[in-house]
Amino acid sequence: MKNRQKELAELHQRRLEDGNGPVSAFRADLFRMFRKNRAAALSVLVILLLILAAVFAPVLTPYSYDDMDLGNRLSPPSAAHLLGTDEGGRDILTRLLYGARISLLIGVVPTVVSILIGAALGTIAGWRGGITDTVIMRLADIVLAFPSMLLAMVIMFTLGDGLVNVFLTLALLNWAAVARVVRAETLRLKNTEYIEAARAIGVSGPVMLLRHILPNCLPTLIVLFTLNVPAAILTESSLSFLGMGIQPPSASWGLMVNAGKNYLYSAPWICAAPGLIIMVAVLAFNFLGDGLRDALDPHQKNR
Amino acid sequence: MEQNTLEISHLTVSFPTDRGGFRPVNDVSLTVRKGQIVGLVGESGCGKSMTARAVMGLIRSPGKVTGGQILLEGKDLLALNGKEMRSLRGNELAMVFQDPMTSLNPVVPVGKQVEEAILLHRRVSREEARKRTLEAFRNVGISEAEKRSRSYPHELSGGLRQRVMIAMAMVCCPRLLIADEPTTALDVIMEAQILQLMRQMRDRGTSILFISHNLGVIAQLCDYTCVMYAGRIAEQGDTRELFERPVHPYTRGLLGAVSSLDRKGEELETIRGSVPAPGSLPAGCPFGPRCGLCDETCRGACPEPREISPGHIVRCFHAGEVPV
Amino acid sequence: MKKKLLSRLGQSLIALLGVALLLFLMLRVVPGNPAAVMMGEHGDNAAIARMTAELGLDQPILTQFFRYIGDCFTGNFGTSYSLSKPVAELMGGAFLNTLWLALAAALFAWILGIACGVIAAVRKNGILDHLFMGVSLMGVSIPVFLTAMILQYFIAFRLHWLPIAGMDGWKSFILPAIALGWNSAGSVARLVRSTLLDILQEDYIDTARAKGRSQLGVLVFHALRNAMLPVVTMMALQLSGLLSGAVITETMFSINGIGRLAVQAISGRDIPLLQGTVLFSTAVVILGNLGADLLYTVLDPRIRKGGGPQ
Amino acid sequence: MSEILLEARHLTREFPAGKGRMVHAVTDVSLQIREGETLALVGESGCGKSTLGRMLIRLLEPTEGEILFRGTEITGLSAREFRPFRRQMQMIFQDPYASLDPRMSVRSIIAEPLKTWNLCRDREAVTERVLELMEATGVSGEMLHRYPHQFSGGQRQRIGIARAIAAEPSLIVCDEPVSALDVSVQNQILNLLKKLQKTRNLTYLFISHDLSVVRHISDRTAVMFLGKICETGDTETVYTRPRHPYTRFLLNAVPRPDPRRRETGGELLAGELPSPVNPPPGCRFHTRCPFATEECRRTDPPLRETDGRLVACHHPV
Repeated sequence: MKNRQKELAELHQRRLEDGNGPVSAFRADLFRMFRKNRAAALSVLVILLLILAAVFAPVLTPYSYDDMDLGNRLSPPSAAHLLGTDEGGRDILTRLLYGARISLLIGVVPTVVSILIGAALGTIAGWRGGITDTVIMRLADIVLAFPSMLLAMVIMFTLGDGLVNVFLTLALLNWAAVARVVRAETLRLKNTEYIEAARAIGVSGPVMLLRHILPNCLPTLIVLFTLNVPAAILTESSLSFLGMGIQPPSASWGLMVNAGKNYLYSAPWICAAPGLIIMVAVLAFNFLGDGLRDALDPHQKNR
Repeated sequence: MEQNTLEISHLTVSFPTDRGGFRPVNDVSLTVRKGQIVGLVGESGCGKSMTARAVMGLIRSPGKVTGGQILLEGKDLLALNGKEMRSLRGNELAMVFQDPMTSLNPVVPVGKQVEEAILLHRRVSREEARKRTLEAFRNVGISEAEKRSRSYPHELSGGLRQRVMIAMAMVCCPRLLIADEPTTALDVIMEAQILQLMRQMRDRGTSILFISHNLGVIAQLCDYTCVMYAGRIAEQGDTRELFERPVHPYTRGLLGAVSSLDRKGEELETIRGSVPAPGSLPAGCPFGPRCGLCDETCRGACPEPREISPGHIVRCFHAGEVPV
Repeated sequence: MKKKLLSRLGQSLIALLGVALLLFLMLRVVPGNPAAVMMGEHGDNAAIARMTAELGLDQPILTQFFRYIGDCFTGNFGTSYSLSKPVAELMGGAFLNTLWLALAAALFAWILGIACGVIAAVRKNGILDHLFMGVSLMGVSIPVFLTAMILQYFIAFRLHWLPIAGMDGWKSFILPAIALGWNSAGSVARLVRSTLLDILQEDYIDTARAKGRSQLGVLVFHALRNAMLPVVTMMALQLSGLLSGAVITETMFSINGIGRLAVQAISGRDIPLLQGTVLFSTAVVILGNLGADLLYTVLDPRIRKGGGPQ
Repeated sequence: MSEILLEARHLTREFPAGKGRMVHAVTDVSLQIREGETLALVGESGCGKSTLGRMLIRLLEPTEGEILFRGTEITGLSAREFRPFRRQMQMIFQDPYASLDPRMSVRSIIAEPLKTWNLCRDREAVTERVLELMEATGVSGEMLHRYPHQFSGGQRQRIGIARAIAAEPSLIVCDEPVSALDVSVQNQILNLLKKLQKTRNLTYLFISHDLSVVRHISDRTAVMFLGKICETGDTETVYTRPRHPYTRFLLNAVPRPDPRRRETGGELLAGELPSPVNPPPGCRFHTRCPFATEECRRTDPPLRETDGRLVACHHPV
């Protein structure tokens, strides 16, 4: 009989707090997180603001993202241009709002793709074991062996730059880490008693994966998503900073920093604005990711 | 009169939570005389472990002792500062824990962990500490002490690890040994060996506060027993008298449940309802809702301890009565 | 034990071969004829033909691949097209700079990271905890180029304390080390704190306190010893990451390390150089991962002296 | 004598233990379980009783040996052929906190077997059946949509039992079902198991290390030591006159809840449990048995009929 004292105290604590409405453990954990973890709640707000800014960009700013006003190039932040203008006289605030569309998309879309690939391969590797497991994991080892920036650069070099290729690169980059985490989670789940109970009932393989393994992997996947989006934004902005990511005329935050880096010492605000907004977005996602991990998925503590 | 080894009076431990908080230990008083084994028995969550941890000063935040007195041979432990308390722990006051699998540091050989206990309290050379460790191992019946002392915890069986824990606790000849369910994680044969060891230590003059949920172990080992329920001592008395003439309905329920196991074929005796969650205790006597004798007085206030015969104390308005 | 060791070595070898194959495919097969790619605009057909023959690109793919593998093992990574020097020689020089930068960044990161992590864990939910964890999270969240820019702008440009870029003397390595190290420091601090907090809940910590150990004694002799296991593994992985070249930092502070060499290889469309640098960096990472696993096995007696109770 | 529901013949199971060594979890075990009875499997932790229990219902494949269910051999069957038998055998688990899927409501947990074997026409029938099962196992119907973390240990064990009987099995393997519970809740669950055995004519294989619980609930008992059965027979016969030395030491070591009858540890077995990785040759108990002779060290005694039960010992006590 394992040492029950610790677990009992925790469980009593949770039952105390949850009352006993028919709320699922998943929702109960979420509510408790938002009640207790102000940083996580705040970060959700920041993320929503960023999304709204991206969607309603045309409404929020009089200028369009590429109309040049050569008259006052490199002008510091002023009433007309709240964040100043860049080397082409374009309004930085406007470009930030439009850039948000690309940067957030770049953060979200490849991450979703890599989570789907990673979760599928990870679950199959963990559940079936044997050769499939070895093949998938060796493949993952190869991808993980590359330093992320170098791999991204090589893929961009091979495929040529541009938005779609950036999506592909980021998806190819992240699936391996997701697969490894999901595989470990599947192995842990495979040995739990409720999976053995399902096998005793006669639940078939696919149903087992869909009804028991995946729902219990959900918290892990949510945490992985929330922590991989900022990682993707950082990678893309670094790529664009080196001029290997997306190309003008489309604008992303990273590209704006790249454009501004030659004027760092004369007009620092050109780089400062996009740089800071990248940090704010990444921070928000990381805070939310930490909060979600502690609340939903204690097994994966020290990612 | 011989000085009592341990006197706990009106000890209370409380845990603040955002819903007002709760008291796992609530106004507990008990005494352990020299060379006596006192049993603290009760179901999970009744506060027996918390009482033991309070004596050792090992209560984890946010819990803290909010009342009462703990005298170790006349010295009030609650009045001591950190340093003074530390000089007692492992020296005059020692503790053994429940799960031998996790109570030893996994990356340090077991011999070293026992030497540490000696070097903390005795100014002796490392060599001397090694010698005493091996001797302590032999005293608790560990064969091949030399080889075992060099191995790591994961290389020893549960029984051996528990013996190492006892050797570690006894190495500075403490006045009082607190054993928090030391045999719960062991098999019945290993348990019997550990209980035998405890009797030998008692005969050599060590007083023991023994915590368990197993009434069989309590009956075989303890001279005096306290039955705890929802943070309070429901009934305490000499073990023989308590088992033969229990007066508190809860003690009766427990003993009835255990002894009915020996009566073949009949339906087992149970206690209706279940242990109240720590935060939501019923008004008045905590055992009220599950008790056959419960009436207005019981629901009104929580009964105070009453001594119905020398050493036999009970917290119940209807002690001894039989449900009609 | 030995069997586990061999299989782990086998895994690393497979990974290395896989990387070599992947690189070969990506750089030589996918973009069509590498020679044409290298020549770019100003290459006329004759020059491309000469280049193709010279690099032996006209032979069948498989022979090219095996010759390429053979070359790698003999250290002959071919000659850089844009810098017309043997790739191996270029990398040798570059690696030294990367090495210095990596060590400086690692030192800075680990000392700061472990200190902050321990203090944050001990002072759980105190001001220091929130402060350090906030700074750590910033470290993990801030893009490296932004840290570099801030440091260059304020400390180098405005205050002139340190050189903006270049590689003259140890002074010019301070800012890049901080820019690079702050990210690693952040993750180390977060890991140290969460591992320590888990360990301080373990039963053997209570045993140590029951022996009379002081809070500090428990922390140093029992908690930290166990906490170091996962932390040391992360540090080994970080070091191999740093040794494989910090692309952004080296570019911004113009330190001629492996990372910057790779960037030059890409902008110069120099396939042999790119292939060499990426293969080298990946090999370093694989070695780092292997080292981390071995270190863990050595440090954790449960794995080193495996087997159940005797 | 009711006929045999399940029979195991020379079952063996070994696990790799690294460096080519094998853990001999279960070695050459033969036993029979009759319709409607409760056979208890008793022994210290690590003696292989859980492994044997899982092998009997093919949650774990045996290395050697056959298993017959109502006379038909089920060890060789493919997954598809074995399916109808799967429904006949269910399992109840030890840890109430780990045997229920935390992401599923009580309704879907209990309904899962109903859906897997499509025993109900439609959703209403499923809900109705689930409520019936909850009522039969003492779980209040209002908690239908609650989640496992909102129940106490005892209630969770009841939900596990409701799930096990949902598919109307004939055999239920109970793996330490009450070890994690306190005595008052433990008795409630034991009473429930007894009642269900009568009302739904179930057969139990009851695995436990708690000898007093086993004495109460079982009709026959098999005592295991280090992967082998050393004594098996009617529970009362084995408990009142144990003939295998190990059984005697085991029963003697149980602390009786009666302070008057205190043994002073006369017949106390000393020493440590040998490791299952390289069990002692001959009789596996000889290294700890005070009556061991040269014969015990050489040959492994088979189970022989002695005094109304089977004993595997050259010199029964």
